Amino acid sequence: MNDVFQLSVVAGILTSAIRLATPYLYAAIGEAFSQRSGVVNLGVDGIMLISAYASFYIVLNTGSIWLGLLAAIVVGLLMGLLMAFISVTLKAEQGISGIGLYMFGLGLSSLLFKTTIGTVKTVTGFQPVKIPLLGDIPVVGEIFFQHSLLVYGAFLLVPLAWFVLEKTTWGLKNKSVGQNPAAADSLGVNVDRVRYVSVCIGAILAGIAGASLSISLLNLFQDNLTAGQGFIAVALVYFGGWKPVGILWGALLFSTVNAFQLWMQVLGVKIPSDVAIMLPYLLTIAALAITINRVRQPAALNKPFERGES
Amino acid sequence: MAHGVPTNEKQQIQRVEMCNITKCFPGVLANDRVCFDVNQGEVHALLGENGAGKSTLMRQLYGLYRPDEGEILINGRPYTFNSPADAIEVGIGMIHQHFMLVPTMTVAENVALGLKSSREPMLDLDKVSARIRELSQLYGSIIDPSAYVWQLSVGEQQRVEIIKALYRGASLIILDEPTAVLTPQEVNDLFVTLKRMVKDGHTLIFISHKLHEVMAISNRVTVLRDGCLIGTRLTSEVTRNELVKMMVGRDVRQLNPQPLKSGPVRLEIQGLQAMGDRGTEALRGINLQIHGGEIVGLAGVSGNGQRELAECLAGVRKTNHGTILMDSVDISFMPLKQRIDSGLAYIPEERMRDGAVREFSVQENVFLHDHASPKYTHGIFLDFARMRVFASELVKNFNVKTPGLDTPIKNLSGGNIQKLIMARELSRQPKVLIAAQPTRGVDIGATEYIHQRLLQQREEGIAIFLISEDLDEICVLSDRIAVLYEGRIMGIVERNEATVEQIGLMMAGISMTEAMQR
Amino acid sequence: MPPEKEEIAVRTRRFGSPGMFFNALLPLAGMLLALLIGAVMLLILKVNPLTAYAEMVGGALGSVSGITQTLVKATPLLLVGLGICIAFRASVINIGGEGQIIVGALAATWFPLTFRMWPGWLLVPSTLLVGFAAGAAWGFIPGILKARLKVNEILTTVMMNAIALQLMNLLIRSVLMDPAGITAGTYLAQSERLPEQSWLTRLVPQTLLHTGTLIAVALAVIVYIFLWRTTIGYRIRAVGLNPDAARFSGINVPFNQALSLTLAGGFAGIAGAVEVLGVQHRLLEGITSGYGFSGIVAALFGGLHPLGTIPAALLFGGLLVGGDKMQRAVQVPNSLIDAILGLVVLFVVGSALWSRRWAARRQMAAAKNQKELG
Amino acid sequence: ATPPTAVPATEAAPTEAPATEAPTVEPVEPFRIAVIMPSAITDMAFSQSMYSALIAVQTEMGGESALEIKYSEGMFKVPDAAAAIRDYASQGFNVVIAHGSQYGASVQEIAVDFPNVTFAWGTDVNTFGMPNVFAYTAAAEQGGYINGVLAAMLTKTKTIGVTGPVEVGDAKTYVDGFVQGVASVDPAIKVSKTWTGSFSDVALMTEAAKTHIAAGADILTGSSQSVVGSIGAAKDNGSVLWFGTQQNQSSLAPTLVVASQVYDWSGMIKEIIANNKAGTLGGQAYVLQLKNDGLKIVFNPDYALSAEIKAAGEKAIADIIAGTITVNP
Ligand SMILES: Nc1ncnc2c1ncn2[C@@H]1O[C@H](COP(=O)(O)OP(=O)(O)OP(=O)(O)O)[C@@H](O)[C@H]1O
Ligand SMILES: Nc1ncnc2c1ncn2[C@@H]1O[C@H](COP(=O)(O)OP(=O)(O)OP(=O)(O)O)[C@@H](O)[C@H]1O
Ligand SMILES: [Mg+2]
Ligand SMILES: [Mg+2]
Repeated sequence: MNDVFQLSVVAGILTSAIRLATPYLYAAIGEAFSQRSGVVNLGVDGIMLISAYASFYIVLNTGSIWLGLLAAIVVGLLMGLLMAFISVTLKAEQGISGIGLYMFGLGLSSLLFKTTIGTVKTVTGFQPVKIPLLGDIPVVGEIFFQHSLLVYGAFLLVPLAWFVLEKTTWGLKNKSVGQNPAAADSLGVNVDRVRYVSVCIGAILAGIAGASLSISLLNLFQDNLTAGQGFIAVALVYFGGWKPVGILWGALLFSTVNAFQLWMQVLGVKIPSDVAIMLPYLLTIAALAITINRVRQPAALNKPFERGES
Repeated sequence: MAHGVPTNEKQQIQRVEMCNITKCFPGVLANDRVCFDVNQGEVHALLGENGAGKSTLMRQLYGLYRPDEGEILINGRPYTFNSPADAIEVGIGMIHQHFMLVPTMTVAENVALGLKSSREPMLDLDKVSARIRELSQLYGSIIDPSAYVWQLSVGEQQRVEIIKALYRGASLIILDEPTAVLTPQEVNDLFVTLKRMVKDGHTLIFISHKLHEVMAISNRVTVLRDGCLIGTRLTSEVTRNELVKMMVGRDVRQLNPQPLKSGPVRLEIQGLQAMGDRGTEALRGINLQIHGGEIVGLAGVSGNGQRELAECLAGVRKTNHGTILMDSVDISFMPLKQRIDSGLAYIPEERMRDGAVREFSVQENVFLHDHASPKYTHGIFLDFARMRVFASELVKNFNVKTPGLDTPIKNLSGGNIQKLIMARELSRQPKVLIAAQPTRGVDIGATEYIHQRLLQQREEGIAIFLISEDLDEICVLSDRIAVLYEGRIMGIVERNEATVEQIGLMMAGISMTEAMQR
Repeated sequence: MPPEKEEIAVRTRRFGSPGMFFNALLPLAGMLLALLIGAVMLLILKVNPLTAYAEMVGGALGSVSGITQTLVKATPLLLVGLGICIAFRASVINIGGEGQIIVGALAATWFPLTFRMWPGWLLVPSTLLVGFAAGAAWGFIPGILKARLKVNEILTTVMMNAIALQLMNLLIRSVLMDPAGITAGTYLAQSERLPEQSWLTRLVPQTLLHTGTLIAVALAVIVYIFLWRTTIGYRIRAVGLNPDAARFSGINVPFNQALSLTLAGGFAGIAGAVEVLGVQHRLLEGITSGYGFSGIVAALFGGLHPLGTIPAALLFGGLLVGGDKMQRAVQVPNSLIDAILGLVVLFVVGSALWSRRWAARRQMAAAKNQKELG
Repeated sequence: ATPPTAVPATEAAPTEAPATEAPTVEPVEPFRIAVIMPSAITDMAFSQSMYSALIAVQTEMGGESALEIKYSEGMFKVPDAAAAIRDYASQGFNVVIAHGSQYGASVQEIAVDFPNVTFAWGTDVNTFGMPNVFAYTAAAEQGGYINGVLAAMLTKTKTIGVTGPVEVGDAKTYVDGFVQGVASVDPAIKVSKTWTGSFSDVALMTEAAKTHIAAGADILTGSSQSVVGSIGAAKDNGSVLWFGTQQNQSSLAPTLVVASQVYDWSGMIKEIIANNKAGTLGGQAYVLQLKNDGLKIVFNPDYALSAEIKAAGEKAIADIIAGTITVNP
């Protein structure tokens, strides 16, 4: 048990945690964009899967990681447009559309994988890049500054998203259509357009989350590669109170505990593995239960907007 | 985009005409070939009962709805508004009946919403704030641009709405029932602002149920009834009674309640203290007694603790200190349910939010409190037959206009929802009735009806606590009037003891003795 | 309002107006569109879509085995959907069906194995109750966290799914592991077979159709009565539609939210128990079959109405069964069916807007006519 | 206590085996086999091992005209699988293979109704005493033992990592065998194990592998379709070796996979076909073992394994076959 507190173990846990948090960060921050505008997208996992497939397929066939990333973005965008069309234009119940999107993404990614690739293969994806100087700092450099570009991107996304959401005119529109779409509409804000853009940004980020798995962290594709990570990402949005920084804490907590439990298993700490695996889930609930500052969800969340329906 | 909008300079609106406007909603013809016009520098009032189609007509002018038929001409040229953006573009602004503000955003953010920033794509709230200060000073007192909207009083929120329109350079401003939620002082302030705006060349369309306001501010009046145009008159050439007849189709009686011998004390409040939503002390020791057969009116500018007081009495807000006695029983720590069961009735101020379940049917709303009463249940099962009998009786007795008992209440007009809530509370034969803003936004006919009902209950020996920001209403109905200022009762006067002006002074924080001397 | 007119209004509401016929057609159109896209995919895979779809319909409806199979699948969908109806009516989002099914199944495995001497008439109902209780307990946790600490239930229910899964992993490889698997050295992830008297009776020989289906339908009626005919149901709906008004009327909002999540968990728990007692006769990995999610879709398709959920569950069950049959018949990858089903869900839910618009248009026309006549 | 290969299972009396009707397969008609599998035929593990075996047998027999194969994959929902089993049986397939232990109860029920059809199911050893049911399983611990011996001889850091899904079935027996194999060489070598709690969570499996590597492991092994993630992690690292099981996983990391234990169901399939044609429709349990060539240790030709170590491995294989070493599952 003492091993757990060794410096190298702590460093190992943190390095793992940063890697593990990456897809959650992309997907959850993306979902925050969508939810702040009033649209719950439960289809994140489906988008991640199909984008993960697309980027993997492109990298496998072209060898270009950038084209692969582009493919993930394009496919994410297309899925976002589909979700937005159903839930914003057609004003459908968002919960079902999301689950429909998930099923579609799950099925289609696996179908395409089977018909176009057929068997598990690996590619050379985004490689770890050591940041000059910073990467050479002992321990700290290893933990923070020797990751792949998509990992850095996920963490840079936090301030970027914060800036866009809090400091730009578009961020204001995004918030207002999620809080009071009628008010935004009465000022000439095109509610549907803002929601389209928000959902699509969310979907693109979910797409990048998928790519971060298939062409950066795992460098392979397989059926149901995400194994439900998209749903955890949605939960993290609630944990983070719809704020990028809150989501960052949530994702870090979840993945740090996950890394911790893996280390405990590796070090042979005597608790049943199943209990260890439960830990991140348990602690995430507990953490939210004991923090007092609870944010209200966007007032118009899950409510399609139609003019005159006050 | 609007057709024919000049590309560069915003043109001045000289004349707006709406011709033969027809607008249909599922189940209602809200506007039926209505014609309406307004000229620059004019204040044109729009009158009509609840559901007459006033808001609908104006929402079409603002681009929120598109007319099914008819034309909108501005300076003689036809325009099609696809969205408010188009209307804003030509210089039309609208202050909505239910404010269109985002409570979780600041004043500056609310004003800046949808506008191009000087530092696009980044917000430049400093610049916006400066202009807000400028505008608010020009048309009244300064509003803090960095305050959150939820922190503002209703009157301040309305000023934000006006600033929003002015900021966008509106030359024609539609005000949909702007005074419904204001105190007399605030109404006066608003009128000063409005007159100033007219002087500056703005054109106003003014909707209200209050005839004296219409008489005081408008040049012309248009009356709608049931979606149809009844007529347009010059204000100077029309009398109050004529307008009432045009609106309601009959005369409305003036109430003149006679003094009653009041009974024993039914509600007693001793040293009540409580916190407000914003964490400040809202009530600082309230003492008050209300007798059976008496109406006590609570006058005061909104935000001085009326809502908190009502909620403390009803049991939905925690009190810090003090006792509440109903028929000499201490109910201070009774849960809400028990208070209701032991004879307290409450008509909440936000009736759509707190008083009714919009998606529930009329009948279901009738039983919001009493659904578990043995009268309407067998064990845990509801007895629909008996509920139905009771509900239809209630609807009939209180003259609630509804297509049926199974109609969702959201499809009723505001006045009728109000009547139904009233009916529900009164039918429970309460000992004490707390009525908060019972006629806010309700048309003349319904107001008359509700007032009659309150007086009738008074005669039956119920203690009524009437909380209203409509001073006229308070002065007509109350036997005694208490004035609330900053969480304290400034004084209690008999109905005929004080003038409206004196009460107004007390509402502004002048002590009773001082006010009575003026 | 004259009484006859009111009567008519009530009657049309209850038994449906001719307009409802068109409203039913639209989802069908949405479904056809999805199947059309599916047909394109089939063509790309060089499969004749007509044959494939004929197999699909035939597989779900064309034989006794197909029909019973559809019913068997619809059963857990309906049970989970009933719980979803209760929760969503209280405005509580329950994504925790998967976990609740698992704990229901765990309890329903443990109980008959422990009390294996009990006679069937006692063992079956008490096992169902135990399954209900276990699921309810699993729903109660997010319920109480929401009620007391205002912890968002979407987060907790998602997390509780993962926890339940690990709980099952833990038990199935320890106390619940089939002793035969240990003796044989296979260590399979399954429990011992349940004593035969605890099985739900098979309704049609040589099929899996069991009395659980009847129980589910009976429960649908009970939930309908519960939600619309009892005081508790009334309160739950009031809380869901307007918590403020409910609070002002003396209704305990957090309590009712917690209650509805607990009940939702209970119904998912029964679904787990029914799967164990009626279909598998033992606990296995993958016992939930994703019903925790598809049950949500079924309930929402059914308009969050317990009785509406019955046809919705049948439709969904039929699609799943037909899809499998199609996969077998034309040998396309299983995932194609998943993708097509996803599209069906998307397009059917998308078609709701037009249903609403049509209804509105009819009402508008009626209003204009009325005005012109009167 | 491993049951020997292809012995009549205890419950099944061999003499009762002949079915009422002799198999009616005419020489022109192809032999027909249907298989129901819990995961995808491309999972690089359990399902794929069966599908490839079937394809191999088909090729050997002369293609589709001789052997018709139909499959249902992704049948993790047992009721669906039951429907599929029944459907195939009623379509007149000669053999229906239910490739998943969870299908046992369904097979037991359905087999009664189709006395002329052969059912094969696994992994288990129980034929339910029925004359038309074969059972099969793999003694994964045997290959695990061999892999363990090889790994123990190769490790330099004396630390080996195991990444598993859930500690059940052949994921467990393989690992148990592996640990015994390592211990037989050097009990001081540390074998640490992680379980991810899921058969499909590739991301967590990858991170588990990376954790082992960070903790000093220079050799990894593990089981389930999600180990592709572990192999990926080994490959990313570049110098960590991998031992596979179920399928030949050499293609995933050609320079790092030392050897794989391969489940080769083809011998068993051929035996079932032969039995069926001869009128024995079931009643036996097959156990894939090193002895009967059901399990094979496939050395990766691209990895330069020293002759000495390879010889040690082959000796262990011979010992297990000879019975001088017993591996406990
Ligand atoms: N969005 C809508 N959908 C359906 N019906 C509507 C809608 N808005 C208004 N109506 C109906 O149109 C009619 C006119 O409504 P409108 O809001 O114009 O009344 P109003 O004159 O403003 O009344 P009030 O004095 O209560 O504000 C009412 O009968 C109302 O029921
Ligand atoms: N979706 C709707 N369907 C039917 N009627 C509606 C709908 N929305 C609003 N209305 C009706 O339109 C009329 C005007 O609505 P509005 O939002 O202006 O509220 P109001 O009733 O006038 O409120 P207040 O009492 O505060 O004046 C009301 O009679 C209201 O009941
Ligand atoms: Mg109005
Ligand atoms: Mg009104």
